[in-house]
Amino acid sequence: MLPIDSTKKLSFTRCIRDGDLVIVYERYDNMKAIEVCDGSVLENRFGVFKHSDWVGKQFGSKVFSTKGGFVYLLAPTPELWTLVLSHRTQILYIADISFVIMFLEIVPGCLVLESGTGSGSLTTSLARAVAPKGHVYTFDFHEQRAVSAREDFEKTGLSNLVTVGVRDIQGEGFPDELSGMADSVFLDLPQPWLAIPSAGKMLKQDGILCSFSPCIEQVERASETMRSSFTDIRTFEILLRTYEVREGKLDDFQGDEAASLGSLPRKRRQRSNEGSNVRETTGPPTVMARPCSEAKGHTGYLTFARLKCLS
Amino acid sequence: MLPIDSTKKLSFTRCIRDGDLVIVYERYDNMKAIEVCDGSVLENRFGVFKHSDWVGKQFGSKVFSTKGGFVYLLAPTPELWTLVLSHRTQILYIADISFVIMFLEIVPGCLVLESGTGSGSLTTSLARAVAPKGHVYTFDFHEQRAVSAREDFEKTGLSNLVTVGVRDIQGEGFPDELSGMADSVFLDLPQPWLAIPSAGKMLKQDGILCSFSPCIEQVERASETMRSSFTDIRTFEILLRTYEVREGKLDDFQGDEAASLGSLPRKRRQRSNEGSNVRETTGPPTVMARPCSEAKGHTGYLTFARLKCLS
Amino acid sequence: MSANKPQSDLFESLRSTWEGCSVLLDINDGDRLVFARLSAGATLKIGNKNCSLQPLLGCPFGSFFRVENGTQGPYLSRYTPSTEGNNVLEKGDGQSIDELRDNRALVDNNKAQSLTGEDINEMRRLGATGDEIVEALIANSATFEKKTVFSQQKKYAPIVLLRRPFTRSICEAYLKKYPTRIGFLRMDTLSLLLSMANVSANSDVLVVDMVGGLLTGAVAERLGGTGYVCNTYIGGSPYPMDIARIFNFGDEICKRIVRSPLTDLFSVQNGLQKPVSQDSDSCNMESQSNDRISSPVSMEEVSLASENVITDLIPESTSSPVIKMSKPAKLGEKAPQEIISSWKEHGFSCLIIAAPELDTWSLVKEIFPLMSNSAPFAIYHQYLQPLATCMHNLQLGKMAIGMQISEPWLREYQVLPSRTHPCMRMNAFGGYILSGTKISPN
Amino acid sequence: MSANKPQSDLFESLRSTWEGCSVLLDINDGDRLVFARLSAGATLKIGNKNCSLQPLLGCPFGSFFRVENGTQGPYLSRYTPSTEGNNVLEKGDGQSIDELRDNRALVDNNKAQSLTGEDINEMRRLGATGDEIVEALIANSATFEKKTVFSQQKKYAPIVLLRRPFTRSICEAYLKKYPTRIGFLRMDTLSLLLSMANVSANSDVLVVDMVGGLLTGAVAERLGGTGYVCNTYIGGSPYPMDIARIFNFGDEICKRIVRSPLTDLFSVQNGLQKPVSQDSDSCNMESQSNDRISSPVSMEEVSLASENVITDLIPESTSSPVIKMSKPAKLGEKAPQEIISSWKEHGFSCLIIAAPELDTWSLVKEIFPLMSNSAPFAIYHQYLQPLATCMHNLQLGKMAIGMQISEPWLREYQVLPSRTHPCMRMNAFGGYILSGTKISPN
Repeated sequence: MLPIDSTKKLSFTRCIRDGDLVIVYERYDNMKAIEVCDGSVLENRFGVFKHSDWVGKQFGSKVFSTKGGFVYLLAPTPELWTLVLSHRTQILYIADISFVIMFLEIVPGCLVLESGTGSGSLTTSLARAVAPKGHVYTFDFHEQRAVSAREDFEKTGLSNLVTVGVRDIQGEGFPDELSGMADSVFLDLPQPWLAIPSAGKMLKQDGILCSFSPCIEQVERASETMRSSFTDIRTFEILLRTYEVREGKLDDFQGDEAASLGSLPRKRRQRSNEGSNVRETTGPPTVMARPCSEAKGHTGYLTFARLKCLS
Repeated sequence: MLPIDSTKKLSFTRCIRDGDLVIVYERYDNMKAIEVCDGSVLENRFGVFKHSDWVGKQFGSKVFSTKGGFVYLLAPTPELWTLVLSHRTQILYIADISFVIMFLEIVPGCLVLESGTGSGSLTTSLARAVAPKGHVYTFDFHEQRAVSAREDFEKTGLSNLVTVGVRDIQGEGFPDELSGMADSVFLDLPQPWLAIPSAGKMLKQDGILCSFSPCIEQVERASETMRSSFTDIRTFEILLRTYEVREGKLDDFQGDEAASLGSLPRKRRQRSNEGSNVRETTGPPTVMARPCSEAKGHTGYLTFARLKCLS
Repeated sequence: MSANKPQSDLFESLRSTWEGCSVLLDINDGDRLVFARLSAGATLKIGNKNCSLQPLLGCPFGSFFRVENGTQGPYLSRYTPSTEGNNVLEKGDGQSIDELRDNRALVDNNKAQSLTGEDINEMRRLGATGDEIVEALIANSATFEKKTVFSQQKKYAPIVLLRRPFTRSICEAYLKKYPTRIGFLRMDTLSLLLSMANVSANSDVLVVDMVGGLLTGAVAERLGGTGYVCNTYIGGSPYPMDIARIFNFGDEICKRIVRSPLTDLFSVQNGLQKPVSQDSDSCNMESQSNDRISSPVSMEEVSLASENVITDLIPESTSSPVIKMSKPAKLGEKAPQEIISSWKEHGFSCLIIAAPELDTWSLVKEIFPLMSNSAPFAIYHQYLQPLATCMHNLQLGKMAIGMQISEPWLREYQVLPSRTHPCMRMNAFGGYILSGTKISPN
Repeated sequence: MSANKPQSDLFESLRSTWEGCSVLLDINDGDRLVFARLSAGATLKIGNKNCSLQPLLGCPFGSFFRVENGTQGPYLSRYTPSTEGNNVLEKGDGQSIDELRDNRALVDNNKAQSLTGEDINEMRRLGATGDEIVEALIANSATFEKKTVFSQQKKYAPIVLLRRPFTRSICEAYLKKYPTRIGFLRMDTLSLLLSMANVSANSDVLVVDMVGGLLTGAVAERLGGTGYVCNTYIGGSPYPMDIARIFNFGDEICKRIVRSPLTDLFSVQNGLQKPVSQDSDSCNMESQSNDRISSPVSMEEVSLASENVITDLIPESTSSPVIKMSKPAKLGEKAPQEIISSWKEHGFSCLIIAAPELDTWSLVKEIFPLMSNSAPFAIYHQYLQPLATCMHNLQLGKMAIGMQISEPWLREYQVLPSRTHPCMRMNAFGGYILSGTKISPN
């Protein structure tokens, strides 16, 4: 997924090879991660796609099925991966992920701790941020989830950047051998206050902690716990609103030449520009955008804090 | 302020008279309520305005000072009043006010209780909503604030619709004589839970209560108290985002005819359309709007609840 | 014409239902919402059985009923619920936190959270309605608030809550079920329109209501049988105002709701330089549209739950024949000439436009002269650009001051011990409003 | 050309300052923010006295200093603060509520809340900057969070906190003090641009950075001395990238920041049908712009407090002469021809545009062919329409898929016992982003 090996970097000359992970894009709402395997086929509602047809094509190409349907083959990125990964738990999405990485000041070479691993959505972006030489230690309470996560990181080529541990961080804290090693720690736990003292031990001086919680009571209790050894405690919430774009224009009821004021029954104008006879108007532009009304109303609160520098 | 008397209604034939309350509008950010008094003058940075010049003009007229400056004279409305009233306390603004009135289902004829009166910003809108035959009983802990509020309602012509009482509603509850009379009750108190049982007594069956609080802990405690005798408990927050409108267009760097790609140093185009030589472009429209970045981030939480119908 | 004469205030102290009154039936705590007009013969289909609504007559608003089985079949019986309605799982020590995030307790299960925020976005892109998304959410999420054991039980013992329809509940119900019929107008946005336009008793309010009559009804509710709301329209056919019939308006209020083609509001003698209507066949069209308007919409169902939760509740959207006997008062008659003349003389007190399909400026520049000077106006639109253009042109023409484009942002919260957070699902867009005050042209 | 060869990772384990390093000095808990480059001779004016920054050399980031008076005058002395920094007024029983609303305790005073939300709106209309509004808020509100007795005291004993500048703090400081210099780019929006464009080690990132170098610096921080960030520009003069110099970049990172006029990224032999630059005097212009670019901006002050709170702290915005000796590594050199050739052969890995003054589509249609296929892109703008038009045209031209226009909404909270609520002041607009993935043209 990451161009750690420069031969895997996107390029006009880099073609899809046997064994590559590709994102098969049907529509915005329908994508799938597939490992290219010479003898295999992909079968979906658009027909049967032979993997062998894909080899030698550039990423970003449109490929056709035996019956003429098509999909696009995209190079995987952490953002696309978040859309296709298997949901073992509730996952973090791009807005929270992006904000966490910037606020935790994670840059190449950092050592980052995470609990819990969950579906690995954030982990993938953490790995990208610390690459090529940093490392992410991520822990999950569930053995099974850790195993699945390791398989995913193998598939996405991130295993050199990520170590998945099975551990009850709320109960046991992070492993002692990581003490004082972490640049940043991220907690997504139901009772983060139980893990905060251990997180403090793991952090280098001036290191940053983030705790993600859906309920304000968790935030209050976590903040309270942070106050003893952290400073700059700040809580944020981030949401994304998306916009719909449509072509068309509004009825300018005066457009009908010489018609008296609205004497004709109203008819909705055609919303397309395809006609040969499109008039210039002073009205709104033909491409219009407005916010989508349905949206995620809340994901969680992000509470950040910096370890006090007492030395 | 309200056209309770139809001779005071806005009309092409209704002129400003001696004794009328007018809103003197200098700019969006500068308005003032003034009672027209034949011999008086208004003096501001635009000069001296004689009230006698105003009499006989329509509301909405531009009037000039002796040195040629001008202001507009507007008919007062609860919304304009909110912008000019004297702030004795933190006040409620239009978004919260509008939502409260709709959610409390206040219509003409209702009897509404409010505590505290504060600066009377909400009270004025409540009076409009119950007019012409309903009534608002509003209470404030401070004698002095109640006196000022009464003076204001006298000035705005609402005294027949509003009764201001001095009372510690948190400590004593609403007066017994209003028991079972209220269609709706509004609380803006630091410890609303103390007043909620009394509010319940005041409400008619199926009546609605609203409590406004800035902190979530107040909301939690108020909601907890409401659960015993109220139903449909819902908490909302409402904010307004405003937009700036500007005229201008973005640089379409290809507009320079036959120029090679960007070979000329960039210059900002004039943002005005006034030139005689404006070309058609496919670019964005000349009037553009975007959200203002500075905004009120929080006013308070509005918690509504309906008295359970147990009879 | 809209003097302050005595009115019969329908809103005063009518806290119980009466023959012919319009009610909102909230079935199973919001799962299904039905607007109905009560009569001795009216029935509501619950499951595959018709229950008479007769037991609801004379009961106070806020009463609960449940379906019981009698010798004559199922019937609605009034009862007093215990406090289970609030359904709170209390834990005092603050330790018990939203199960949602407790990874230690959550068993791996791809289905548990199979519908995500991104999924919702994607459904939206595919053109799913808000309602379909809600249903998908309920069907897919193990943690969706409504999906409790209690709600599962309700389908075997449906509970009917008797509510009085007000602007708020009508708006909220339509937004959930038929958002396009009301132009996606959200209740907070509607409340702002009413405030910003200073709708108050005795006002003469001019509205362009292309939101099904919701705006007209909301204004009439505020006028309470005083003043007038004039629903004006472009062209030969009035815009539908069926939704205004759902409000519980009596005669006094209904007759204050009138309509008029925009052309009729202008005339040669008023000096406003507008052509008279060239509509030679307007009489003919009137009668047509009159027919359309007066078709009774006496029961309107707004079902909010997913199919699988209330499979035994089959929507009943046709009205029973008897209901026609308790037909509501007529509203939306053509404005009489003398009223129109009075408006010409005095001007309207304010203007509200909710016409999501029309270009705002084209409309405003025609309609603006009808308002009295100093009259406030409020214009709703789904797109920003038409309002920006309109505001700019009004500024250039020195036609209005104090203008502002604003967008309300509304958020609902779940407030429960140790589990307080903003609702996970939100309506992220309430539209835009241009507000301001008309000034004297010279 | 951007192979994975060993780099000296400046970000690794450098937790203390060094000669020539760039630091962020946070004075009095955010009241004043100063970016400075440390050297033995660098000074900071506090009050009307210059304090040497020498004591900061070699200290760990996160250290506190305060001004003490020595025989030679005031000097900065390191100390360990007690816990007063968090300044919490604890009350355990939940009874003590925000004084803000306790009307019973509040004395009538028109001045107490003299600046209101509407006032802020009005200031905005008058063209007040965010900063002026902040200052007005502090000056006017009795309840403004920072205005505690503690903060009042600080002006007599200023506390300096030593911070390492990262994208986040640089962005946050500029947004507060000079929002127009960074095109109002908010830190959350910037973080989304970096994610959506998949900026990762070894990438070749093409940027159009008309936000003062903030974007270029943010990308370079993520690249950590691998790959390249190519800052391209239209016309003869590179866009300023002074802000990129505030980052603590060493040579390895600086040399990965290059610039190139857009025309140079096309050529006849690459088959992209673009004219060669007709810029005959480009050499001359280069040298000019080079001069402009390399002017050291070694100390930049971002003061966040109102004048009356820190009247004794006079802004020091000129650099001391000695600082020139510890000039930062050069960055933003012209891209060498062999690198440009490599980009032509391979295409850029991704594209980020933050050009609030340019029409998006005009720019994108030119620049798009330079990206490799399957490359993600993210475009920031202050206006929605240019992005909508661009998205529409990219769709029509079948040039990209997975497109979305999104707007982030960020809210900060005050979390204190019994006084938890969203911050009363918020930045309500973070701009819009168009993101998507380029597809193969055939």
